[in-house]
Amino acid sequence: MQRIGVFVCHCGTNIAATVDVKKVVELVRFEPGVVHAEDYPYMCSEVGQQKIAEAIKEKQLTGVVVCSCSPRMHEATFRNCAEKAGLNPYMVEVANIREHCSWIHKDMEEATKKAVILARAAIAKVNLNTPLQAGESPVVKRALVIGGGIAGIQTAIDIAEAGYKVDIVEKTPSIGGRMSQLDKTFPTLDCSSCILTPKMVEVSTHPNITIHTYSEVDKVSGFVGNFTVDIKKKARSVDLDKCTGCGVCQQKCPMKKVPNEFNRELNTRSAIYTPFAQAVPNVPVIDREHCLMFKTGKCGVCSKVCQAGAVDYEQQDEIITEKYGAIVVATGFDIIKLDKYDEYAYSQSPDVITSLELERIMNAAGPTNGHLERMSDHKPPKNMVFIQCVGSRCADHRGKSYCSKICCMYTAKHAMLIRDKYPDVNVTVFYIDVRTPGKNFDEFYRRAVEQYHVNYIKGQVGKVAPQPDGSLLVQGVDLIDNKQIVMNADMVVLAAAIEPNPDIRKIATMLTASIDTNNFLTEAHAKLRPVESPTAGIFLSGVTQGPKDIPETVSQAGAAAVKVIGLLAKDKLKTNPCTAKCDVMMCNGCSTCANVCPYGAITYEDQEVRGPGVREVRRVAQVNVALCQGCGACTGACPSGAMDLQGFSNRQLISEVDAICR
Amino acid sequence: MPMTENGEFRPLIVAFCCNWCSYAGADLAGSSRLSYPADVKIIRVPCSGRVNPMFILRAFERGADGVIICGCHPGDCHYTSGNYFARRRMTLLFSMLDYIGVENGRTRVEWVSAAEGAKFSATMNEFVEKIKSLGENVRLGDLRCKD
Amino acid sequence: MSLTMAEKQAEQIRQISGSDPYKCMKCGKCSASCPSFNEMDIKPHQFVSYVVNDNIEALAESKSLWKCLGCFACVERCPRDVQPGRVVDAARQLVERQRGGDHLHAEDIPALLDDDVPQQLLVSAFRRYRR
Amino acid sequence: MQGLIDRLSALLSDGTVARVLGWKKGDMPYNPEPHMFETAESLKDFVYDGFCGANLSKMMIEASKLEGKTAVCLKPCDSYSFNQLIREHRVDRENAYIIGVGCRGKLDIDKARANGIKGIEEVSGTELDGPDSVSFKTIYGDKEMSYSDLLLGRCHVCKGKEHMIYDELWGESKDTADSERFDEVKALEAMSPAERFEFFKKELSKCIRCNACRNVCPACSCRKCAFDNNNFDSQQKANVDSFEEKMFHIIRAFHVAGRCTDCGECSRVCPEGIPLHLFNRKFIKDIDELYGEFQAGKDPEAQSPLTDYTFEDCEPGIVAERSNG
Repeated sequence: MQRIGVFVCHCGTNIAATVDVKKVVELVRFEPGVVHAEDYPYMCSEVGQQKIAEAIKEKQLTGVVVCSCSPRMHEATFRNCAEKAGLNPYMVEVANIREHCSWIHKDMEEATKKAVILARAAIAKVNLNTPLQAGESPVVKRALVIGGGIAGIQTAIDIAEAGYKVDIVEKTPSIGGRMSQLDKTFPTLDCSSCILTPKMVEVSTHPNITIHTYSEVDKVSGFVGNFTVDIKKKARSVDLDKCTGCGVCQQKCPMKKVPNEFNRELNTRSAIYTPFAQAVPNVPVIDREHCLMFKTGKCGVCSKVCQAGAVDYEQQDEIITEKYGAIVVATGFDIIKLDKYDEYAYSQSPDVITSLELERIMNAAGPTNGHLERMSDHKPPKNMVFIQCVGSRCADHRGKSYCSKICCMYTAKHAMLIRDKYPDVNVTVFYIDVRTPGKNFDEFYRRAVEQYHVNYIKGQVGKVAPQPDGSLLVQGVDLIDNKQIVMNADMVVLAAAIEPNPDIRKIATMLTASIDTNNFLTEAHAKLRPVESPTAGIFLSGVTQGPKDIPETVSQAGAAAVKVIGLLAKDKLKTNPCTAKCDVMMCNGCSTCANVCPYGAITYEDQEVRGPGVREVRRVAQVNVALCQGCGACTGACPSGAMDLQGFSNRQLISEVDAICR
Repeated sequence: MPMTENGEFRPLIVAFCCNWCSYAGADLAGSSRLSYPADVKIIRVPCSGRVNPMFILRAFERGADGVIICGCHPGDCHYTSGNYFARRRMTLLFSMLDYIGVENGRTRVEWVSAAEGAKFSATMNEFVEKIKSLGENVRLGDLRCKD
Repeated sequence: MSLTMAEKQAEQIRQISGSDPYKCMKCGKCSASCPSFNEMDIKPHQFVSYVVNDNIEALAESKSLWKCLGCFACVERCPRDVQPGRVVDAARQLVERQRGGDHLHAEDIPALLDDDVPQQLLVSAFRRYRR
Repeated sequence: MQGLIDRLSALLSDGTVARVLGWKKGDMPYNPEPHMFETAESLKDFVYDGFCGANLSKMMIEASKLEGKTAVCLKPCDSYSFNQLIREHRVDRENAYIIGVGCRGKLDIDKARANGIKGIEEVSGTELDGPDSVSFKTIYGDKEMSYSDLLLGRCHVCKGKEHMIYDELWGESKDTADSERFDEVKALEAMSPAERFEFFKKELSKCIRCNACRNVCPACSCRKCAFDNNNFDSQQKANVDSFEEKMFHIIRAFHVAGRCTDCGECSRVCPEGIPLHLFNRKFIKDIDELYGEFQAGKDPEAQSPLTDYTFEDCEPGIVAERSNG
């Protein structure tokens, strides 16, 4: 028989206001195995934990039930406390009488009754708990960063600086990400590439960092501290070591009509290309889909002009396998497709553009060499209209429910830059709200209005109609004046919503990292663990977790790096002892469990089995506890009940059912 | 039949919630103060795939009026595939219970993510209403000649 | 708890339209899209707050009810799925029902046609209420 | 039958096999029983006739642990069970020499009794190549009944005359199916929930928990049954009102779901005549309808539907939809 102590927390008034904690204490005293019960205002406090520790020692407790907040919150706290007092930490169970009781019920009698039942279930479980020992698994001292944008770059640099090896996997031919496409950055208006390029160089020359560009993560197995990752290095068709980056191949390539992704397809590029001048590595790739050599077998110009002999049409995709202790996801974002927003005529007029296209137009290396001009006739615009929240804050099927967060600020930036450089251009911004929380952000927006006289109109645009003369008729509303506005514009700029990189679903599935309905990766805790995935060993950096601007991304990237460093600094990790366990006396060796194990943790071996009246060699299941993650799928599949899960055993769960249904 | 003073039927409902999504969803319902009836009692399991059909039958046999299993959405299982196996197991089990004449509204599977506190609460409110409309569960309790 | 007349009417509007006015974020896209904006005394984006504030009386008396073309531009474009066009439509139905008839025979319609009623509204109504 | 005995003797004599698993004459002409024959002489008691319904595959679990090969006589439907046991690593294919014996359907003595044939002393005409009618010599005189009217319920939904696995074949088989496999299940599904409940309550109330169904079932071959271990607190036989009493057949059916070949042995051996196959066949019907046709034991490589999944699988809510809609 266990000797169980029950500790009921008031959580200030969070629990005590709805649950009669004294009554809970009185009633649980009579439960089987309970030898001690007490309440305290804050069990998780130093004093509260002290009380638990004292009771363990004085009453020789063999089990502890804490009736408090969710075990997801403080189970670890109480288990540590028990361990320090000499009790096996897995002899502690938490009855959740806050989130699952006091916070959702109003009637005190009812809530108290339920709290007692929840406590009873936990007591019934503890009666069947057995001490469990956590195993150990080694930590591979190397991290993988998926995505080579500013988030991935910053995380990689920070980890590398702490002395650990880092690999970056980047899908495109160069690192740099979205930030490399931007012209200026708010709120300081410094040039994006001027601040990004040094970081790209640092990351490419750092002795601890290996960059795999034009590469994708293909397969992930393993667990925290010990992931095995297959990286697919797509055939670049240019030898990274031989190429000098002279650029002659790109000049001579006869196929120059390929839409230029880097310039948001506003102009074209050659089939052999580097995405932009400062690309890292500064080695081109051949776009095999468009290359004449690959399409027709006739060309070979780039190979002929290459002095270094770096062009290699025979190159094949290559899979490399590496081991990592931690993985950081920094896959960033794209902007949404605007095909569902026909009222803005985006697909009808080249002069209706997205803000990211405007970034390229205003950039000196962009399709217009930095001159503000209409893409239709290359004439400078006179009247420009900016439309905010295109696809953001939408409750309908067309857009995203969230605020994209960066649009208000970059629109103020665009408006300001245009009014500064082209003072005769009228700039009108239609907005729903202007959201500027952030250091120097509101001041920045006010400058656009006060200093640059940007015309901000509270209201939306209903329709943009291209006119026969090439202008754009904009029909909007001014909600302050309660007037409909119909005006002519030469260019319309849409602040399209941002969305996580479309590849993220596939990557999250490989990593078994949870993802929300908007495809952002879920944090382990929205407030307290914002850079960790609930899946151990997976960390989040940048917009992959939620919309953010550059300074936020960089700080989060650093935070993710710190978490990774904290993990890699350990030589060994304690493994979850709540693993599956096979009772060889009952096991049929039927392999059903192995068929449902997602981790390949179950193998079979012939083993001599001894028991009452039994001594024979049997084919029985073996669980590799280093691989087993404790999901319990095998237990449900096992026909005989030989497979059980430690910490959540059949008997424990049945006893909880019984306690609740009593 | 369990009743409150005013003669209202109070069902006994057991909810199995996976630790990673649905239990967290229930926590979020709590921290968002989205109420649902106290009739629902939650048992934490690591994964919906851990729920053995025995547990459900046991609950019914011990007097539960409804049993609901909540797990991560398909595609989001923390353990990759546990909820897929649970989905098949529960579909077949529920179909069998329906076949032997147990009202099919007494069992339910719902996918609730950690972010869906509102859905958790709404689901539980709905389920309790459903069970109340079905009344006390007599069929599974005396499947074999209790009387 | 008994509802006042105004609350009852507002609830009726919500039911007929299937629209949840609380979802409105006051962006004004409905008014920006409306081809009859200038003819209206109560503007499309204001309809919603009239329902929120249970001020159906004013809505029923407004000119706007009979100026809305039923073109559904606001319904299509509303980012919050509030669909002001349906609210107007519901208000119109409410007024019509109070006048007695809620059902017309096709042959009676020509005689009832008012020159002020926009043609498109009729076509739109037929489109929606056939069957 | 003599040809089969001769062949089995030869296999024993030339050392191909160390023993023969077959049927032995019983104390009545209609109850032959499974038997392990160790010598050629003992085969004089070997019998193979219309009453040899017993599925011998499950006995191969123990037999395949013995030294040397065991010859086993399997009817076409038994061969599915054997295949399924191979898939579950319960039998050793190498230790078995499978004689695929022909079958023209097996007989149910209760059908004769129900037809007023009692006090049976002798039965003739039940051998594989026998006539279309069966003759009974009873203490009340001679009686006759057609072979097909005597068939076991399961033979009316015969899976076919092909053996799924064998080393050699003996005798001609016949597909005896003359009704749809799921007709009985469909008839139940068409009833109201209350009617279904009454039906099953009446049937299950007959159960005396003799464990005959479990002992005969080739899928129910666990070394230790879940009902005999205390992990589920389901083992207290003394308690009439206990968990297992009520849930036994449902849980048993669930445990064999996706593995049951629908051999029908459970219903054949039930002393109370409970139509236990109706549980298994319901699972098979659901699996076929929801996850694609699957016949356990047909292909030893095929993944069981319960250890498999697709992203697009139907939701459990489909049960209510089908039932209410």
